[in-house]
Amino acid sequence: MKSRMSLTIGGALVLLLLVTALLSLVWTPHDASHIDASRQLAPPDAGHPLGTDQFGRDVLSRLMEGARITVFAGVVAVGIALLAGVPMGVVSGMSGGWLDNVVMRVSDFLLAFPALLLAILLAAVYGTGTLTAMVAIGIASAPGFARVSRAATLRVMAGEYIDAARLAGRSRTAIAVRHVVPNILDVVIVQASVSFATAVLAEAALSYLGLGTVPPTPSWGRMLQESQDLLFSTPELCLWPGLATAAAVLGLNLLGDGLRDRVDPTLEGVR
Amino acid sequence: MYLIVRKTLTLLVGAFAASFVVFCCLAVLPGNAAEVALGTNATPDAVARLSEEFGTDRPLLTQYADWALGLLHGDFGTSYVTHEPIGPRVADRFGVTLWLVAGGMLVALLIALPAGVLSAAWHRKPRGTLLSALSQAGIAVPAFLAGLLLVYVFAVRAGALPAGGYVPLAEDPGEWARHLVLPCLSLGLVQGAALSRYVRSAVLSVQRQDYMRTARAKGARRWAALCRHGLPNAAVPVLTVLGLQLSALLVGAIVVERVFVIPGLGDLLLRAVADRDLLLIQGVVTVLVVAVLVVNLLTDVLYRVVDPRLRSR
Amino acid sequence: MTLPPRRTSALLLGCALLAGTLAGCGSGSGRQSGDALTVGLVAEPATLDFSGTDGAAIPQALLGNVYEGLVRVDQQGRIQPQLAEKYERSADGLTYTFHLRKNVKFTNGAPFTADDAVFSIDQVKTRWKLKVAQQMAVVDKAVKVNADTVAVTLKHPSNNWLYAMTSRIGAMYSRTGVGDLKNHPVGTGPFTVGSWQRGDKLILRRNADYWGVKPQLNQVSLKYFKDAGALNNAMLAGDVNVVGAVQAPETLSRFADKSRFQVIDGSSTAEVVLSMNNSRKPFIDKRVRQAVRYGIDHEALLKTARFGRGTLIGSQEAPTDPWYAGDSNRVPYDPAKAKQLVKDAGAEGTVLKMRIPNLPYAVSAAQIVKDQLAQVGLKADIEPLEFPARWLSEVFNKADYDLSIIAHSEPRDQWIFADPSYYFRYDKPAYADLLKQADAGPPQEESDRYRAALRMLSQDAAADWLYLMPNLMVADAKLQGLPVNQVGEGLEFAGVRWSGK
Amino acid sequence: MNAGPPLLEVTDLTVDSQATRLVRGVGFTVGRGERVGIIGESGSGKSLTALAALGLLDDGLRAGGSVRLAGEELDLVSASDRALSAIRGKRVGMVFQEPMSALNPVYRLGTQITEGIRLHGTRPTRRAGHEAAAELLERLKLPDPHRAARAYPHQLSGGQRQRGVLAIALANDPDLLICDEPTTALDVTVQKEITDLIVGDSEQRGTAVLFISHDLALVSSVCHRVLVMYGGRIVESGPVHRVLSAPRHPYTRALLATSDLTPGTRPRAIPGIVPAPGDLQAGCGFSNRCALADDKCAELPPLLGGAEGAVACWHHEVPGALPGVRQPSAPQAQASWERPADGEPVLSARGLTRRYPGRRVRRLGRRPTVSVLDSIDLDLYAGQRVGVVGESGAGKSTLLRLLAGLDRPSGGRVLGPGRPGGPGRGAGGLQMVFQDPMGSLDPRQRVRDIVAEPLPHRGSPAARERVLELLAAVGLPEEAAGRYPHQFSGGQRQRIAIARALAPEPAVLLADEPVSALDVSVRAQVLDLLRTATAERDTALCVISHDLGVIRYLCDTVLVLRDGKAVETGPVESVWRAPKHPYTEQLLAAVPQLVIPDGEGSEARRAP
Repeated sequence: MKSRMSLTIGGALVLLLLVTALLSLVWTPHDASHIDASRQLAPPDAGHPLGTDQFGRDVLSRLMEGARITVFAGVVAVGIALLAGVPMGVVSGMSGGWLDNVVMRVSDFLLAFPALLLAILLAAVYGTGTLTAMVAIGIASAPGFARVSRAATLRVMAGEYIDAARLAGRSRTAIAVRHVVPNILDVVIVQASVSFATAVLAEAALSYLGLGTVPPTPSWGRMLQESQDLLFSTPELCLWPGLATAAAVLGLNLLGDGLRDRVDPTLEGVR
Repeated sequence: MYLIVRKTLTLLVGAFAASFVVFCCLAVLPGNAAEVALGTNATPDAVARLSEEFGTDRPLLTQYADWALGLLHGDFGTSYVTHEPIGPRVADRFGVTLWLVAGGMLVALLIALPAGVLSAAWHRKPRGTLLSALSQAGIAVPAFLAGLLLVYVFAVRAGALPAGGYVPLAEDPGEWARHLVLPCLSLGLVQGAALSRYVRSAVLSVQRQDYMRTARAKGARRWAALCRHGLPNAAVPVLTVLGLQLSALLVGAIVVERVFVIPGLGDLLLRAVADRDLLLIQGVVTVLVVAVLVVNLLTDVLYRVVDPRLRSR
Repeated sequence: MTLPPRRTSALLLGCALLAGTLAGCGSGSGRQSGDALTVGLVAEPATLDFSGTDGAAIPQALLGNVYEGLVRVDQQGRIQPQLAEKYERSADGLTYTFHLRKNVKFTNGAPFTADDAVFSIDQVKTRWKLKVAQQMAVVDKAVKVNADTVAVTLKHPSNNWLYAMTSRIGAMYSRTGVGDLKNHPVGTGPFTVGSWQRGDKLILRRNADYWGVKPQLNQVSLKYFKDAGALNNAMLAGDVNVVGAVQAPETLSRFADKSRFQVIDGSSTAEVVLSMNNSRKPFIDKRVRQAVRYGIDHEALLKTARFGRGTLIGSQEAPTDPWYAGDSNRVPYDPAKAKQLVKDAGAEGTVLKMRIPNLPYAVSAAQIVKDQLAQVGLKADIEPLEFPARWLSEVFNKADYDLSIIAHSEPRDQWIFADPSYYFRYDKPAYADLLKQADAGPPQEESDRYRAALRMLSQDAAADWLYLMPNLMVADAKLQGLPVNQVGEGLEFAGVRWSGK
Repeated sequence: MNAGPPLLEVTDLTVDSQATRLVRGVGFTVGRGERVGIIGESGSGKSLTALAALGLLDDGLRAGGSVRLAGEELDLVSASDRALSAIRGKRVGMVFQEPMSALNPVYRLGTQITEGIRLHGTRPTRRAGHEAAAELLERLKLPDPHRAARAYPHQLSGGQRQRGVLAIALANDPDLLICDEPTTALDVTVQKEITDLIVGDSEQRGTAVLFISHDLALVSSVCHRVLVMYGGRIVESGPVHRVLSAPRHPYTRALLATSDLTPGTRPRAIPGIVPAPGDLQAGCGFSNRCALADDKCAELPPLLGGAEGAVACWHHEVPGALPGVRQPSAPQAQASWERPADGEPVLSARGLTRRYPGRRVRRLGRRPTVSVLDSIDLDLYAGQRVGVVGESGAGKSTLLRLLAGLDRPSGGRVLGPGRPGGPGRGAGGLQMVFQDPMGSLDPRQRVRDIVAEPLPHRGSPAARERVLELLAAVGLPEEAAGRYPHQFSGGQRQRIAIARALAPEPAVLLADEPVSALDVSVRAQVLDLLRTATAERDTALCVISHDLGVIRYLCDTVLVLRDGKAVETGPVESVWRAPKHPYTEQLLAAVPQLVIPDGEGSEARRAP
């Protein structure tokens, strides 16, 4: 029962995020980056449901466009981490021995290497921007995927159907593709939803440190950064991006949990 | 004992490999220390002269070799920009970050252990779902937002706690503590929420084990059985997560250091990169990497203490 | 692990405890004992020797407090005598004769004589490695006439040189006091360096046998903060009495309590310039440059980006410059004309690389410029570069940019537009000649000639001047005598005192 | 023996999960010192009944009805956790099925025993507690009890651990001992030792025993009275000898028939599958599988009967509907198998050895090696069926994996189909059926893909055709091809595994404990399928099992393994009748025989 609830709430929040992101491609109440000096820090009114920021820009439109950055950030980061981490995990899970050791040591190092420094280095070399920040975060979260898929692969390889497949004359790669990957997919999906959430938080943190999205494109992290100095005079400017980030991350985590609970039971046995 | 020696060896090799990779990454960084130091009146020959003085014109390998040799006997080299030895400065800053991370981890544990155990014990009841929903919400709050809100509530509104800055322990323990409360809280809050979810799933899986039923059959009451028999076994999976969380804490610390303006390693790292002070960056990153590897070693050792089955391997 | 250096003096510690225990929002009135002052600043000096290390932080702390020059510049930008009681300029403008004050002593006890003056001037020409020392190149030789008179002959007349002598290159050193300039500066000023904990604070003590009016404060401690936010918090908590430089005007709202704080809003010499790369398309065409000037609503920019704090200027000048032309160089906001100019130049829709330093003031200004230029047909892509490293190498050295935004803080720096190799890549010999005439000509005509040069610069739209950074300070309500305008390179505390004392 | 008020009285006990009712009103009594057995297959609710009595049900399950223990006023079902804790471990002890996980891995065995004592304060000081623990372990015949007390669970064997659990249960000298399948996971010889201990303790100290098992023979050798459960209800109860000699309920009769695996007889499998709790019909749960069922059975038959036992069936008087247990007739001669004169062995192994590096010793010297398999020779001819028997740790599965080529031997070599290109490839090839029906099928694949996997071109229509043919051969409907493994019962899954194994027409079929994870009634069906399939295709079969009955039924030649060495081999009948090696003899003796007690009312004794 609980898994259904977290699946529905999580799903709803994530859907809201996706819809806002897609909608913002086409329409936003106002032009998110249009500066209007006459309406600086205007309180919420009909035209601007969430009021305007220091540059007189409509906060709601910026939030909507920010959603697009968040989705983009998450997809890039998780994509890289997935494509890098999972094969590493499967190979080291299946082969064991020195290769397994090497992969684990590399993932330890990547874990230890501060993702932030990686982001700074990449930003310094390729210029600041959401993409470089997300590549850095993707690389930093790859070890997470490697560890999760390695553990799942070890569990699968202990299954007797793997021996049966070997007896059926299946090559190692065929076993990996047909048997291992489908069986670790559920764990990977859950890891993806969790690391999507971390990617969103990381993009916010990097923008906060001035490394993430390039202005004037709004990202929730940069909106927080810009409103930090006004925290004491107009605190709500901080509130909206903060709440949005929290809602997106909450949605992703709940979705992840819902998936994990829903998928696990079928694995464990008789219906 | 043999195991510990082997483990520390791999740690050392890991640290040096890490420092070499870091050095290569930094070499790729555009702009160099001399250019930055000279600022707007950098003329080509002035840059050349200063680079020679800094030693940054030597081939990369020799620079790394010098640095690595120095490191062996504890000398982190001197930073070109501030002409001070790096070692003490990094050590001082590392101490600050260490307090912050330790405080953050303490807060995280204080939140996670009770929340995790309770939400697992009550997992059928509404209270349980409420608690785990709260922990869900906790994860969703970015560290710097938590920091900003805490500053707003406690420093600005109530004025009870300082809004930022750091007072070293030796200087004034009272002040030191007061200055660390908010940063540790904001760092620990987020990690605590995440950790409580792992504790919950660990305790849940332990509750289903057969030895719990044996304990109850012995006459132990529900809670006594959970604490005496459940928790030690739940400790193992939680320990693995603790190791991972510490590296997340280090990153979170960098952000929190900026919100609460604490002179920690994060702040030093950001400035070092801005000044292209390669040796300082190298020093900071190596210390960070070694710290995380040491933590991994500790968690390994703790495994063996907690779970006798692992002692033989 | 070594213990961190002692961070706070007993004074500060007492205040922190006091502030902490008091209920209410930091209502502690802050320490205000007799004659001590704590000033919070942001940029920390790397060393205490501005002859060897560049950067504005060292002269800010020492010039006018520890070191003094033969002449100084007053709050209105006029040159006033200091260690030289009076000075004469020869008819041909080549020789300046300085009559030194008598019985002036250095803090190491040595008397200040003509020999020290000559030694100081020669030192700049020979030992200083910094680019700023080139301003002394115009000096042919400095000669001791007698114990308290010095004659300096120039290679060619230069009013600018005399002004330069009010800056760090004019600081007077004692021949016997240059042993450890990095840590123990020896000067004739009203203060001496008490102690210096790197990364924390620099303490200046009152110079007991100062030749001039002794300062009322016996100790000024300059406390360096990494982050403006922390500085504001320290001011709120009462840890410091003065915020030396407020970077984000929007934070001033926290110091609205008139009973405790006073906001000092003077002018500075930091012009925030929207630089245009004059050497490549489209800005090689003057009409496009003018279109940019007409296309930007400077009032709106100042209001949104800086909450109205700062002065609108039209050329490379500051109100404290004698030749300041006020609003005459400014260009009115006329988007229609700008659009027309862009159309005439056939530059519609060109994409401009706006490569700015990753600094808050630049990032916020850039967003407004991008939005406003878009309405006149110029599409600017913002690319924040890591400051200082990448901005210096990409924009300053290689000039690989179309638009950039940065503050030029050196006083009287109209010279940068005369050097074609400077990153503006502005090559206008006529402008350079005018500057040379102003410099070489008689002092009376100096201002008129500079004014003409700056008008030409503005009409030729070599760049667009967004605004002049305000010299924003927040001080304890009961403090008086703080310098309002930032004119020279020093932040002088001699005249500061607690009221009601 | 059970005079006086009953020790334990259970009336109308029910257990409900959210969706269905798992135990549908169970009532019985246990007298002081009386040993009562509960027999039933998986899903019959036998374990739940015991757990419900002690309030140890998992979350989400609710118990109803009443359970009264002599000397306690409160009803155990409704009692609070605090009250029940005072009784559990003191007046009632419990032993569980899985010795591997019943002990807490992070505490030493001694500590876990003394905890039981300390909880109830039955020994004054801590030291007295430790002594009591050591004495208990000694009483339970644990070699070197002091060392065992200090050891951690993972350092002990299955038998030693189960003795530890027993010690915990008996620590405070309880009045009642509940055992839930205590020996299922153990080897035959160890099983005998544990049951002897339980019976011995019960007789010396007068402890009543509630013994739950699916193994009729075992229960008959331990208990005075027996209850047969099916679909959450007691369908028959009574003294052991009466129920075994003259079973009244059709299910009991069928159960007895299927448990009798004497060779030569065709096992009477019970049609249909063991019902899941959710889909039991109203009325008599067994009606859908009962030969005597008629519309009367639609109404729930009450449990009627006196001291001599009760039965819940409308037609129990019908005599001889199903043959009761026949006297142990002399088994007809198994069609013994002779080696064809010129035949080449399809698979042969010479001097097969397998060594593993032993546990690290403190100093850095070479790690001692442990040899799991020591130079085994084996020849397998087409159509021959070899059985490999031995206790756990004898090296059976290692041998099989070496024969299959899934593992490389440390010494000796294996010649046979699929060599040298690796197992299974090539025309004849070699296939294997595994022990755990759930683990041997890929949960993410449809049955059609699973069965077709060993075929050369999987997707082709010919392969699809072959799959349907195979499914029919193993008695599964065609539409099963499209479904997923988790939609089948254990028995059906094992059939799918066999279909997969037969797909490439292998010359050799290996089977690793093929039926040990299945219910008794289903076991017979699978064994029968294995026999006919290999006979029709003249495939060589090599089966390993710790259950001697299975080997005797299925195979014609037997190889007895002990600690990696072959101690005896030969035709099954000659080895059974005249075992040459003492170990084989000991193995055969340990198997509980389903024997009718000679006299009325006397204790059920096992024939030597």
